[in-house]
Amino acid sequence: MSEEIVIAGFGGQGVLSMGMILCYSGIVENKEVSWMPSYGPEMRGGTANCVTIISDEKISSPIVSKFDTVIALNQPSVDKFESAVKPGGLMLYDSTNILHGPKREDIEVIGIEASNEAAKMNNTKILNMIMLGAFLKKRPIIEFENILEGLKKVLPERYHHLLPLNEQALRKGMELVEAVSINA
Amino acid sequence: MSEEIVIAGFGGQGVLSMGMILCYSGIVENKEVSWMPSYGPEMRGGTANCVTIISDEKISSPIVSKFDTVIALNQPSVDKFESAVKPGGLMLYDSTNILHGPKREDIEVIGIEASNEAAKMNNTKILNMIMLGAFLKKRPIIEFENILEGLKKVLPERYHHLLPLNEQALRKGMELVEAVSINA
Amino acid sequence: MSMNERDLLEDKHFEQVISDESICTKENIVYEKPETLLDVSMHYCPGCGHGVAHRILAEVIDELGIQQEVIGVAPVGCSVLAYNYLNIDMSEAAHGRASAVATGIKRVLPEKYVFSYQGDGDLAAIGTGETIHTCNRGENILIIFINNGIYGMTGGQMAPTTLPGMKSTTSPFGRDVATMGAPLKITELLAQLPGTYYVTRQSVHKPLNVRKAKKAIQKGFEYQKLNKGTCFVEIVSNCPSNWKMTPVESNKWLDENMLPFYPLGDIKVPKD
Amino acid sequence: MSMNERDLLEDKHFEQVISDESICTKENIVYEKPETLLDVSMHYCPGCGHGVAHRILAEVIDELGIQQEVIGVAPVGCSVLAYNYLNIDMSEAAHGRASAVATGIKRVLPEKYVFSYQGDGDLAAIGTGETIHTCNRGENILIIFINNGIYGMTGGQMAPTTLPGMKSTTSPFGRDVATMGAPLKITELLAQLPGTYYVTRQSVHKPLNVRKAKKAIQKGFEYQKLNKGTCFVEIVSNCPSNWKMTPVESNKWLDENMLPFYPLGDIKVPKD
Amino acid sequence: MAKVKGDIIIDIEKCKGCELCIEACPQGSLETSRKVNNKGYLYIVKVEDTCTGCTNCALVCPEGGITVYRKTEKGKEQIAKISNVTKDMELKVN
Amino acid sequence: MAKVKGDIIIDIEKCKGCELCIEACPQGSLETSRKVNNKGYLYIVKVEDTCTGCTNCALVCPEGGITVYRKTEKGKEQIAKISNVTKDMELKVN
Amino acid sequence: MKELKLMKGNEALAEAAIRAGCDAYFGYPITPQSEVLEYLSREAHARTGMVVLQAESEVAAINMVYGAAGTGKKIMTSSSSPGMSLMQEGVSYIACAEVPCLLVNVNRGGPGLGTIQPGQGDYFQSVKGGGHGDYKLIVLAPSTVQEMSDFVKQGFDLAFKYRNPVLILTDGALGQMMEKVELFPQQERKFERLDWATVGKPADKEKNVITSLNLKAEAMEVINIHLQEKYREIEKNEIRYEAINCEDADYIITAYGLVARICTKAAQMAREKGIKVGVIRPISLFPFPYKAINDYASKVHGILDVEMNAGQMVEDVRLAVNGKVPVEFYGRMGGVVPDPDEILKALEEKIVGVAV
Amino acid sequence: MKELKLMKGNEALAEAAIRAGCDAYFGYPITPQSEVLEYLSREAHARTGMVVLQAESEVAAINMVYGAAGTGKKIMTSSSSPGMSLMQEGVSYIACAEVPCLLVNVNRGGPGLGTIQPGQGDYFQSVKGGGHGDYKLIVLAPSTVQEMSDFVKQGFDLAFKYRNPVLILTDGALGQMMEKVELFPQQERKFERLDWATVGKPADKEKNVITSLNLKAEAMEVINIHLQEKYREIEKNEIRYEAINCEDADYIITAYGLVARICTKAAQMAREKGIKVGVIRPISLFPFPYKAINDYASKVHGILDVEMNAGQMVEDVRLAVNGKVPVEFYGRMGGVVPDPDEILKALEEKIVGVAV
Ligand SMILES: Cc1ncc(C[n+]2csc(CCOP(=O)(O)OP(=O)(O)O)c2C)c(N)n1
Ligand SMILES: Cc1ncc(C[n+]2csc(CCOP(=O)(O)OP(=O)(O)O)c2C)c(N)n1
Ligand code: SF4
Ligand code: SF4
Ligand code: SF4
Ligand code: SF4
Ligand code: SF4
Ligand code: SF4
Ligand SMILES: [Mg+2]
Ligand SMILES: [Mg+2]
Repeated sequence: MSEEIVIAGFGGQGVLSMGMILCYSGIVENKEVSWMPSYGPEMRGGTANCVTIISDEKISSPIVSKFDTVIALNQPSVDKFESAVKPGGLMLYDSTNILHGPKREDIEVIGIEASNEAAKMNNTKILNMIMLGAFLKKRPIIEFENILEGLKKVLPERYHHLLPLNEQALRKGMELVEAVSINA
Repeated sequence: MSEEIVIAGFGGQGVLSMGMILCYSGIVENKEVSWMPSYGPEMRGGTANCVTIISDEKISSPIVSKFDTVIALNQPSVDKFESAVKPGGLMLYDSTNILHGPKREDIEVIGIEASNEAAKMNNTKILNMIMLGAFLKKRPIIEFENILEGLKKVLPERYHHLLPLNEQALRKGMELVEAVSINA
Repeated sequence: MSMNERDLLEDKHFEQVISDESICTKENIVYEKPETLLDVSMHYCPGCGHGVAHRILAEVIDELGIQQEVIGVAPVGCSVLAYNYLNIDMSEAAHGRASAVATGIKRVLPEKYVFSYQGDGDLAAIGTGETIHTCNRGENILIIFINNGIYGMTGGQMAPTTLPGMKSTTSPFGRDVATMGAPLKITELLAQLPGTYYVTRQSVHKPLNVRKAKKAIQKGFEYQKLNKGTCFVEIVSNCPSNWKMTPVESNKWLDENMLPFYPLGDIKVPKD
Repeated sequence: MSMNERDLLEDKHFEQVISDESICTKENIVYEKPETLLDVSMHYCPGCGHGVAHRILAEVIDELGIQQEVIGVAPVGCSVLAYNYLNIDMSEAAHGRASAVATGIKRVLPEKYVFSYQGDGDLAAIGTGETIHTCNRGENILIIFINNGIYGMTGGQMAPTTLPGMKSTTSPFGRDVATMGAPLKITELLAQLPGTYYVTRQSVHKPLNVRKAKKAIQKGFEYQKLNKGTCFVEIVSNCPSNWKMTPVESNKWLDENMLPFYPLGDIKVPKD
Repeated sequence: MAKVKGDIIIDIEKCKGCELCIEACPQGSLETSRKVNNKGYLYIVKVEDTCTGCTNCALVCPEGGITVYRKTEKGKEQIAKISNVTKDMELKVN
Repeated sequence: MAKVKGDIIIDIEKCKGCELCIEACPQGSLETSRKVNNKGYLYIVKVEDTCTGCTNCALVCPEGGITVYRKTEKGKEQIAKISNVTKDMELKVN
Repeated sequence: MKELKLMKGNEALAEAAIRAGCDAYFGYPITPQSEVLEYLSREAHARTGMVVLQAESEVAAINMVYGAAGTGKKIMTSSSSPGMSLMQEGVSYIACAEVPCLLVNVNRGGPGLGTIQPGQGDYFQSVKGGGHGDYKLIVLAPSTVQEMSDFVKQGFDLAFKYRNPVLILTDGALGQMMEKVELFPQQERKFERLDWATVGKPADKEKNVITSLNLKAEAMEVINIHLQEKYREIEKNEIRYEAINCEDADYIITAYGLVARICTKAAQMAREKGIKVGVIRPISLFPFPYKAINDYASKVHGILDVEMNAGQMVEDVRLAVNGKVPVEFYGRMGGVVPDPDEILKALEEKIVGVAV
Repeated sequence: MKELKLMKGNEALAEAAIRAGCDAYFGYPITPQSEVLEYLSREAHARTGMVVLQAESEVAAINMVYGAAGTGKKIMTSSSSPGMSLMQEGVSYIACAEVPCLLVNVNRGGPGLGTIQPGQGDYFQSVKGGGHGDYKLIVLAPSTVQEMSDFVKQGFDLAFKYRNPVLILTDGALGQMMEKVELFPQQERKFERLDWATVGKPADKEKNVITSLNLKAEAMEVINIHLQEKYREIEKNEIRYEAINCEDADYIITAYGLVARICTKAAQMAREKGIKVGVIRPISLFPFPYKAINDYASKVHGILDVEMNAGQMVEDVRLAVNGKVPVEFYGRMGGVVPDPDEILKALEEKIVGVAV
């Protein structure tokens, strides 16, 4: 198994921690992991992404130009990464905020009303967990309980009371993607 | 004609200006010249030397290890440069101050009581001019009037009243070397 | 439909009162963006004092009519891209060297107006030597010094001007004066040098302060015209992002914490 | 036979009065070269104040009995070879960085005595930033600052402390304050920093001054023991070679010209 | 004291929602909208018609985004300075 | 004031003839010799037996070359601290 | 028990410094390596008593390192490209005075202020000597977060073995990325009095002096000759490199640091296409694996050197190959990281399509 | 009328700056080049109005140069090895921002504080880039006092032709020695408004910005590519070297600066012994005469490279020769200047006795 993923969105949407959770969980499962952020000067409103690789074997390049999966949380990310999905790969995006979804036909494209759901759950910050849940449902590369382990590591201690909410969001994402996939 | 000379002594004895006078005079005669000082950190009592080359042809290396002539104004200079005189070359030294003159037999060695004469002339500073005169007598590589031209350039304007004294010293050196050479 | 938009539809209170055309006419304008400030969005964080400082600087340049005669020097710091916002010739200096760069420019173009614009890390840490000697030589330039008590650009490390006990990423337990030294009041030091002519400390966190700071910058250029020596305008400013406060909170904190330590006002005023 | 020697034979006046053995005994010694000053000839020019400063520094080290506990930092300047004369562990710093080097040493060896010894070019020109920040952090070190108003080692260029109108190889028409700035009174600046504990200006051109300067150095080490912060001892000194004077003239000139500008005495004294 | 009649126009695409203008306005004329501009900031709107044209808001605005007017006599037509992109977003609302 | 009896020994090989000690001596005990040491300096000699052992000369000597004594009771043997090399030079004089 | 963590390269490096028993760190913030100072400010002092000081500049920092390291303690600094340039005078002093210490350059895109994105444009500065005069740093180039940690320990060991500054040359990407890292156990910080160190002269010993000066040229040359002999010794003992799938290779890619891993992926892709490509990754940039590369050069048709610069290490590769086979270069600059596809393409166009 | 003078190299250089119409000099004293600042302090302002300012440090000096040269005027600085190291950050900025100016390094013996005697240990720093990132200076290496003067004028011309900093790399011996020099006539100091310069934005033109920053890697790469293209252009047009008696040579000595003249003497001595030796003296160290050396390499049995360092330019010679014939090295360090005899001896032992 080797999954090359890029997660992209506005700074503050939690794209970097999504990748980190995957990596931590990967370590729990004794997998090889790498997490490469885009980093830039301090600027609000900038876009951020991280390339995350989870693999059973040693990871040669942490930098790749084609991805098995792209998770896009805003419009610029869709525009930038649509062409970078490997043929047959997966593109997940937040269909609440993204008006123009990907157009490619040779990949699987799934839009999730993640922001909407997050709003319903009264916490816009968990948007990223919903997306992550959706991804994990589609690509169960890591056991769910281990994802929760990873989550524990990434979330600072003082926010651990939010663990249940985050778990809920992950499960919600799983639900949503199932629904969408069936409809598709 | 090409004459490779090193002039050496204590700082303050005027060894650098001896070389400069030769160079300026050389230029008057349209010769090629080069003047390479030893330079060091500001330290009283240090020794100084300059390698001066006067030649009819373009000077390749301004740095040489063997000299046609060595002019030594103190003991360390004799010790340092005795072996650097080319066979058949000339070594001039101030025999007032230098106790142990050169020992080599394959070169011409001439000691001049230059300091002594300078004292007699009431100006210890002209020791160097006496030595220069002696040298020019032995190696008339430059016309005497051109040496005076060179002298004028090297001596700052405000000391030009001392030109006659310096000329006198040059002539004294010529005299002395003649006497010594005859005796030798 | 996004949450925010939905909210908006539900809450009349946040609906914009449309401007009254009888008032909003060219001849009624009492305040507008200066020409020298380019019509682009700046990269600063919301509420950052750099924006205000840029704006008033541009206003002064416009009002003095010196846009064609002025050359600015940008530092390395958050304001590194100042040249993207100010419509004047500019030079982007290495970190800390803006005053040396300005010296170079002014020495060969003595008739022009030259200023440097520098942060506290830039001017008072790595650039201390250049700052002191530029002022000591009394270079005829204006130095605008944005003191926000932090390294903004690099993400919130301790600056020479960080207050005692103040937390930063490199003083995570608060600035410990015993090991890190007390905040450096460089402006007071510079005022002691015979080369400085006008030294003042201002802020831009309230309307009245903005007006005063602007006046100080104006004086700086006017004295420069008269070849009076170095003029130095410190602007105590905020860094909401790295202070980890909202802009409004940051200005309040500035008022309550920075200003007692860095009191506002002229420090050296021309005798004549 | 050289001229000088002949003269000597002719002129009784300059014959040495041989020392009286009844006086010159070990127990009668009231002054002798300190142990820490090595028994070698120093490279300084005749009459140079560096030699006196070295000697009294060595005396203090001997008297405090700290030879094994002290680490010195030599600058780049005429005193670059100080380590050849002082029989203590020393580090030779890059030009201007002696106080940073001393900071490095002191931070990892806080129990030891650490001092830097620096010229005016070193400390107040290229090293301004390090000097200010070392003092501002209040590093527990002693800085000995030899202010001779000139770059001695490199042959007499203008220093930050060169007096107005004073000639040097780079101010051949005299220091022009308008273009070169006024002499920098860095000691007064440093005294303003909370990090400095004891700041004083001394000289070594007269016996009484030598005593006072020595006392100041001693205090510097004593306060260091007590972890009081930076102690700074300026010694206004001469440079006969580059001032182009005899040593005696140079000390007179120092008295008449340097001291009015750089008045002697304590600038900052401990409150307690 | 007779109330002066003033008005402002905010360039909402420049606004970053820092709320410093709100803080500075003596008339309480301003509020944060619940609408984001194209950069994602909740921009500021004038919610009360109490503006005196005192310029305080403009003085503290780091974005140079506020133009201030003070009354003279003129006709009455509504104007607003809104960027294209924001219009796009409004389209979406509809 | 009773005159104190003192004496000094100058390390003439260290002496550079700067004459600061002469200037500093309140008793006028010191003078420049006309003799050079091995480094070529006209070194200093004590020419008057007026020394009080006040240490002024030693304090200002940049070479650390002066040892100062103040009287106690002792025998009378002549001593001088002169380096080997200078002895060499004296040989030359003879 | 193995201690596995997910860490940023910069943080792994900082953590390794603490564990290696580093005595002091002096540094100045600069992206993309400020995390080192930040991490140490948070963690170090409380755990081991290590001194962490934010200097007023890189110039001050390197000179603090010089002073502190002169006491024989384990001292370190880190910076990124412009900051490293400011340190060059100090580095030359440190190398000449033979003061062991650890330097880290998290290279960003240059020249000038450049970008804060990763780069390898400081190879020449690091390896040939950005400072004045003839000196050499031992230069280690990690390619994984694991090596970011391991090389700290090895770096200190090498520094003290040879009394020579060691430089870890890495880049912004490796500094910012996270990987699994196995941390080595905490080493004790103990104080050893070293022969040459300035810690106070004991009564029964000669004083120690840390200096890089000798006013006499001949004496200075003796120092130089000593340094050069030491460098030859280091060249004999300390060459490190990795040869990946080179045994049967027809072509070789040379690259260092993170780029070498990207090239390894490109080489895998090439093999999938039937082109037998190996990768040589110099780990020690000084001493450089000239001989190893020369040996491999005899067996292949051509070499492609890939760097995030305009072509720097390629000169050493060419010096190693000495004309045996063509050596071509592919580079990206200004902070752009090449991806495996473009490297494969460059290999095919510049080497495979051309060489015989 | 020819104006012949006997001058020190440093003074000839300073005089040439005045005559070339230099607008400003910013510098800091350091042996063995303080005469430049001193000479200019005495002479320049009164004669041409040229600005001469003693900066508080080399760091300040190079940044004053950056600012002043950004106005399109003719600006210059000079220093020696340790001072040049301090300037490296500034030099990288200047090169990246494409600010034309003239730099002078009167190389002394290093590393560290070293000696004040002549050296060539800064070749790598000058030619490969002591500062961070990929940039090139145009580097001219004079070998006579005459060239110390001439290269100032040529240097300014090249700097403005390519908007690139030019470095005159010389050494303490050449700085301190005197030779006859023919001075070129005084050029007028005139002010020309250049397209790109920061002299105040005219109403009808875009503002000018001097900068070396681009936060976006891709945009920064564009700048880098532009610089690299310019360097290729310079390599095409500006290679300068001297080949002395190489036509019939069996062996070649390569050397630059003053050392090349010493080698010429050694070559003469060799010819007197019947060994046919030529000398190639690269004058432009960047751009380096790779092709010329490669061409000559085809005709000789071996090459000896001689430098006052541990072997720096020899790498470029080897890159040029690319394995065709053996290239050996002879060097002196720490301020020691080799003499013709020892060079001849080295030639005989390392090349003539060995090569076939
Ligand atoms: C030589 C060098 N060192 C460090 C840096 C990294 N750096 C960039 S900006 C900055 C400090 C910025 O702080 P300040 O000057 O206070 O400006 P602010 O961002 O707060 O306005 C630093 C350390 C650099 N670019 N160059
Ligand atoms: C980086 C650097 N710049 C310049 C020099 C040259 N230099 C050596 S000493 C010195 C100044 C010495 O003056 P000062 O510090 O006043 O000491 P003094 O000799 O007067 O005691 C200078 C400029 C140097 N060695 N290194
Ligand atoms: S980081 Fe701070 S100083 Fe920089 S733009 Fe943001 S708020 Fe302003
Ligand atoms: S040059 Fe000046 S400071 Fe240096 S030793 Fe001589 S007199 Fe002293
Ligand atoms: S102009 Fe004055 S009253 Fe009007 S909105 Fe602005 S601050 Fe309020
Ligand atoms: S001050 Fe300016 S940027 Fe801030 S909220 Fe008000 S209008 Fe927007
Ligand atoms: S001790 Fe006093 S009296 Fe004696 S020689 Fe010295 S200064 Fe003169
Ligand atoms: S003070 Fe010392 S060095 Fe100077 S003349 Fe007197 S004894 Fe000699
Ligand atoms: Mg700041
Ligand atoms: Mg001085």
